[in-house]
Amino acid sequence: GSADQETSSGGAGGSGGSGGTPVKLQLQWVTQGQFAGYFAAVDQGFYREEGLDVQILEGGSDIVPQTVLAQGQADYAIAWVPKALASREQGAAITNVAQVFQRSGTLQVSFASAGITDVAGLRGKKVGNWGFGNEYELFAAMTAAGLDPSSDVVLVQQQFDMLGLLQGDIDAAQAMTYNEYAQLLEATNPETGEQYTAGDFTVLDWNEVGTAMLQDAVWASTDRLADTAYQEQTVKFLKGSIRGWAFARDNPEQARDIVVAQGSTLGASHQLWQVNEVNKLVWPAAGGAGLIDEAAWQRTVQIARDTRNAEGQTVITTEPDDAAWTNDHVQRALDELSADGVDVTGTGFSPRTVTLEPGGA
Amino acid sequence: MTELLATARAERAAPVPGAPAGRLATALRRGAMALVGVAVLVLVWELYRALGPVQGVQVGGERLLPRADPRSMPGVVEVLRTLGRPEVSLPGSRTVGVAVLAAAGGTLLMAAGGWVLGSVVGIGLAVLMQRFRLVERGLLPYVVLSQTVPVIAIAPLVAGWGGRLQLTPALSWQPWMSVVVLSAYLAFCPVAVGMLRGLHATTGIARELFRSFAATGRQTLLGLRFPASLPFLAPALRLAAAQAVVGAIVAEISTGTRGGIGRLVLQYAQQATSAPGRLYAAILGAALLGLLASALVASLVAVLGVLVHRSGGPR
Amino acid sequence: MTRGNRLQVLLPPVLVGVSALLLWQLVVVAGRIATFVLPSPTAIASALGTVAGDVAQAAVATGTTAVTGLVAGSCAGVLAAVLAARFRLLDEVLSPLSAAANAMPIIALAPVFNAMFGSTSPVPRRLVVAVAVFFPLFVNTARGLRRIDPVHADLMRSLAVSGWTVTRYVRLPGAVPFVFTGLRLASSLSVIAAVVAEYFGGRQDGLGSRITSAASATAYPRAWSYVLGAVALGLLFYLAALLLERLLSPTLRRTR
Amino acid sequence: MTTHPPAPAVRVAGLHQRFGTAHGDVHALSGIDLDIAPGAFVSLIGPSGCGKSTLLRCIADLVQPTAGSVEVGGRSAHEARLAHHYGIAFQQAGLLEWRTVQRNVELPLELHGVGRRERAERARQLLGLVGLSDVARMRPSELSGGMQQRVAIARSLAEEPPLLLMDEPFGALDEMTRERLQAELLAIRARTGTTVVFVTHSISEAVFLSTQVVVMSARPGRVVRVVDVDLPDRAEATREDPAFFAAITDVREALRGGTARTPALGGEDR
Amino acid sequence: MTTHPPAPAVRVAGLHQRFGTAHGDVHALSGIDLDIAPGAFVSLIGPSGCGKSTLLRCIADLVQPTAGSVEVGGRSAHEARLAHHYGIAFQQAGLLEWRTVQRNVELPLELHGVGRRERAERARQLLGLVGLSDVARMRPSELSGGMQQRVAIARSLAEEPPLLLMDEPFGALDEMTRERLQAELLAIRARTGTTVVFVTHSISEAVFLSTQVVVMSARPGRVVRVVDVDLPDRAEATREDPAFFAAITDVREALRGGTARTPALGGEDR
Ligand SMILES: Nc1ncnc2c1ncn2[C@@H]1O[C@H](COP(=O)(O)OP(=O)(O)OP(=O)(O)O)[C@@H](O)[C@H]1O
Ligand SMILES: Nc1ncnc2c1ncn2[C@@H]1O[C@H](COP(=O)(O)OP(=O)(O)OP(=O)(O)O)[C@@H](O)[C@H]1O
Ligand SMILES: Cc1ncc(C[n+]2csc(CCO)c2C)c(N)n1
Ligand SMILES: [Mg+2]
Ligand SMILES: [Mg+2]
Repeated sequence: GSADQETSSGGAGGSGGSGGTPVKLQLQWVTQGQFAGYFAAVDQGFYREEGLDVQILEGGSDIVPQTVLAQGQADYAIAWVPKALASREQGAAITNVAQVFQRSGTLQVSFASAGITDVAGLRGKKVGNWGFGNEYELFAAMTAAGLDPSSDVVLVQQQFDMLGLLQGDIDAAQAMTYNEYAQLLEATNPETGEQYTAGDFTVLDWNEVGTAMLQDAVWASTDRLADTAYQEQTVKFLKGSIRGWAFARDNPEQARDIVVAQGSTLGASHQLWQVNEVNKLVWPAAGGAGLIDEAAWQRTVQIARDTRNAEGQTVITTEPDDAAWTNDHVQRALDELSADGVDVTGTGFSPRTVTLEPGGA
Repeated sequence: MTELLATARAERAAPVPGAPAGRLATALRRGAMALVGVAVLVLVWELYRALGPVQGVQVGGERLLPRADPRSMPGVVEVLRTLGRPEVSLPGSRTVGVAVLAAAGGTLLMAAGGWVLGSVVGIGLAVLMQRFRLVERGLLPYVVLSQTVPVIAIAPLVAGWGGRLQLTPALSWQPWMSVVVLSAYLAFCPVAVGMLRGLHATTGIARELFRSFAATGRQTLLGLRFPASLPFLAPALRLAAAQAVVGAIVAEISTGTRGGIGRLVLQYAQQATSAPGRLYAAILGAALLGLLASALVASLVAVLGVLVHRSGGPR
Repeated sequence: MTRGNRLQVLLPPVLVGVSALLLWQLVVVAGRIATFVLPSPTAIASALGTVAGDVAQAAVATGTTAVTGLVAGSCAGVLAAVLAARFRLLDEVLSPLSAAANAMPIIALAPVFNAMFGSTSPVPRRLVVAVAVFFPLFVNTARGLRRIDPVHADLMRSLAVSGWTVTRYVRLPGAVPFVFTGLRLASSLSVIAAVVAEYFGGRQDGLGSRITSAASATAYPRAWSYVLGAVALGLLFYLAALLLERLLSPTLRRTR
Repeated sequence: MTTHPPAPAVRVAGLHQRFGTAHGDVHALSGIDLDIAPGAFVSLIGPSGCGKSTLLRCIADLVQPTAGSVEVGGRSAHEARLAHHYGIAFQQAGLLEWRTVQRNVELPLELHGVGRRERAERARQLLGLVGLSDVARMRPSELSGGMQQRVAIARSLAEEPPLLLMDEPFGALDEMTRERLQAELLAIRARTGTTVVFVTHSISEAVFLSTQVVVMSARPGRVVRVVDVDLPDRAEATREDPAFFAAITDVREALRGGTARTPALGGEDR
Repeated sequence: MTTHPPAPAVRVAGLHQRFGTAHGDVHALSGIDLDIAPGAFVSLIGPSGCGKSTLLRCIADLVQPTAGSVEVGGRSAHEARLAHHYGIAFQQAGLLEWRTVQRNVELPLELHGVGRRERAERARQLLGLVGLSDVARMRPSELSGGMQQRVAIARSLAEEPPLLLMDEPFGALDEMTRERLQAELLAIRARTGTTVVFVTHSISEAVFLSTQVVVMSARPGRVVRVVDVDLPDRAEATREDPAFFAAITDVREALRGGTARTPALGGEDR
């Protein structure tokens, strides 16, 4: 297939095609289970039912979703809160309208044999991270534990894969629960010839350490939010998205298939694992999916202001203004969905137990 | 000073370009030797895998010879096998090999666009720099330095501003166009530098001759400098082809554009923990793609050369 | 070089640079372009002011990678070209291989070298740089070595010398301008390769990781400060190559 | 109203030429004054390295004199060049390797907009003149040294210019060919009245061809003497004419005088 | 036991040379037979493009003859070349631009392992011989055409080889310098007994210098006649010797005979 064909079909992201208000959603990475809810909403026609024709734009390593949004090339963007706050400081007028992931999905993983059971155990170790703004939870945790990130550990650039950890180049590696951690469990232990098990590793979970920062959220244009039509559209968009996420919660296999059909090449069991893990980040949502928890927000802002990285930089330098987030729209969406009988809290959600096949197949 | 004439004479010793049989034989021989090269590489790889130390060789704390374990250096057979496996373990999935081929095709198209654009810009700049000494002084350092600005710094600009362009009412900016532009960004430099060198590579006598004819700048350019630059332009275009491929791949990753080998590398790299063979398969695809691009440009240049030669013009 | 001469050489690039900066500033200010799209030169300058020390430190780290790779890759490239010019068989085997290596994006090579040599080692990055600079030197040197004035070929033959002696006395001196064309290209290439190689592994102490870290925090003025560091490093390398060229080929001035 | 003498074809006044080299300046020409009448055939002769080529290149506006002025056909050398006032044949042939012999001869015509048919016809005729009809389609590098030089001569004649500048054009030719081409050159001049400035190191050639022989001294090049040659016409018999021998002796003597020092050693200015 | 006559310095037998070009073959030399005695001074003369340079290059083992054999000093041309049996000066100077003039002259000595001091001394001496002492440190491109040629001559003499091959070495020199260098060449030959093969297009030069003049015909080059020149010694006075004029006439006639067709038109073989 020629390049333009594939991009446009990929860019179409399953756009309904039938009329509707055109809406563009910018993702922060390529198509994968992390974004299952949005793909499911398109696939299941949830957006169409709201009168929206949603086109999903994939991300790349240098695509910054929130600036794409701020430049007006997308109507909504999925972005991590600290990075989006940084962009706000640089003048990107964007507002968090729904905190889809209520929890952080980032881990620091090491071999159990290395004995890194707490953050202090990182002292003197080779600590891997991706950079790309994913390192602040780690730095906050180290700072809290009395380690100086720039001198007490060796910071190592980590690749997309986990070979560094497996080959012993890195002592503690960064991993998303829904992706890289699964890669570890899909890999074969050369000593036993069997797959690795969770028992082979110890993990530092920032949610438990207390330095978790808010991740995937839906961001909207602050300026356009003054406009009632855009407000309406935002509510509709959030309704469709939350229904999508509810669908992914209730039908993870189907959600997996939808993502695969969109061109993800990750293995089937891996994708299912990913959808399942992402569900854990969304559900249960006490006040309803997407509702921004003020405490979590404040913690994120605090860490973003106080934590210095290896260069001595913080993510943001001042308290974000009030326009940085609002629950108005997501609340309306939740209310309307509840009225329609959609379970928006997932109180009864219990994750599956996904068995990872070798290589994620 | 006699450089130009000298090449011309030296190249006369080579087989006359007019003879088709000779050309075919040379092409065949070249292809065969390339295969020999690949075979040697494969052999060295496999031998090292079989005999090399699993933890490599460290000298003074730095590993100077690589590790030989299967995760670091997957076997050639394993990589080839990967090509035949389905990409996703769902029915109807295409094989990795097909995916690599399709992606290579996609990148080739975008790289071709970048090559053409970059070459045109590069030649234009070179002509400008040759015509105006001051422009050369002012611009040449920046042409070279432009290549030290990483794509990460300009990708958001290109993707961002491109995204706002409405080329025609029917055609808006497509993501692949960003890739083409970024690919051209890497391709134009060798062309500009090589072409400029070629435009300067005239003998003093020839330049004076044209001066004595009171030839206009354009006439000197077309009648003297252009023909004289051809021996320099040809390799520059080949370098540019390789750079265009690199640029296209980097830009695909950078902008997340689908349909090319860069995107595939990105995807497969994320799976490298458990299936390192896939990454190698994609890399193999990238390497072959680069070769193909260089070879295509080389044959294009050769064909043009023969055509021009037939017409009694520059060779 | 006389003083006026030096001014003639230095002034145009400085003028171009200054006017480009002015234009940039004008576009950003007049076009009200947000910092997260394109920071203005003044914004970059003020960011640079606060991180200058760090830029320098990072530039040293990246520069070390680049120099090692550049030296290794250039030597290998010239050597390979010399060998290829001597043995046709080697030429036919090496040329397509080096073309393939050249067409290999760093993005594809870095993970492989990281896997092979360990992602925390500096070796993979240096190898990436070496591979990146190999091709321009190989191609250009080979080109220069092949161009021999027939009279010179006759002369050497008449003096009953062949092979290495011809290489040393005629081919290599004749190829010097070509080697330097390659080196000029390679000098900036080595910097970019070193920067990009940092995205994939190794210690996070260089310009590459700083650029990504700043860019991902949308701190574009800071990111551009580090980009400037890379450009300055590139300039330094380029000038070093030029200087070397002047030192080693005094006759070049007239033939340009 | 007074009648003016006709403007000289070439007027060189107070010409100085220095070249900067890594080892100091080279003073190539020093205070050259020279008037060349229209229709004259002037030969420049002098020891190797005395600046003959340099002087010719100044007239052709190919180098800027360090000091002094050059007028050609009543205008500045620069304007004359732009007006296609002269044709030139260099010491080295300077053929373009990527053109066939014929297309090398056509080059000036092509550049000045002469149609394809006409210039092909003219090139064929000129190649016949220099005895190279059968190599028209070959490449310069396939010719011997003398053949290349003849192609360059043909090229310089292509436009029948009012002024012909020739730098040792017959240097690489055998005596037969040389004599034939000398005759052709004289015939062309007789027919078209063209002015010729001709560099040679053959005294007899200079005398045989010229109306004036300009004798130059070793570096820094100066005009030592201008020998007027007064021969009724130029034919084979001329070479036995006593006036011919007298002129040869004059030139030889002037040359000896000008090269009392070892030839080409002009060290005093370095 | 019988005594053999001394082996010829150069023996060419049945030599043919063809060049393939894009437009068919060029037959450059046809059936050349030539014996050159040790110590002889042989000039090759003939119309431009007749194959003089080609013949010299065959003797120097720089081109492989299409047919026939070349022996030099009793061995094959190939072995002779490897034994550094000859020195050669080409039609184009062929200097190395990246070496100074002096180091260009030193080149053969350097290549053949002569020590630094000794070769510098020899180069200085040779540069003095050709009148270029003061440009020893300059670069070739800073010299005039004739100066470059003199450097090339000095280089060919550097090793005092048993055989000297020279292709129009004095072509770009003024008459004074030429005569001086002719005298030097004769002196060198008298001193060292070297054999010289010399290409020229000057009949008088050929006759003045040579013991034999080989007259060649236009392409395909053949030997038309070998004119023996029997002059007691070579000095200024020789140029007025009747034997000198007789030989000139002989050569001229041989040349006319050989070039009954238009010069250099050897079209029949194409
Ligand atoms: N580009 C240059 N740089 C330095 N010196 C030069 C340059 N061109 C010429 N010269 C010097 O100027 C002097 C005159 O050179 P020119 O070529 O005019 O001599 P010429 O009379 O033509 O000699 P010949 O008869 O040998 O051709 C020489 O000494 C030469 O070294
Ligand atoms: N490499 C070549 N390819 C094709 N033809 C050639 C080549 N070299 C020489 N010739 C041809 O061979 C013939 C003899 O050339 P050569 O150079 O020996 O002539 P020459 O006698 O030295 O002439 P001149 O006095 O003009 O130097 C010429 O017709 C020339 O065109
Ligand atoms: C160039 C680039 N490389 C790696 C990451 C790491 N990373 C952090 S979150 C995320 C998506 C979910 O896995 C990924 C891949 C990145 N952001 N950008
Ligand atoms: Mg001259
Ligand atoms: Mg010749």
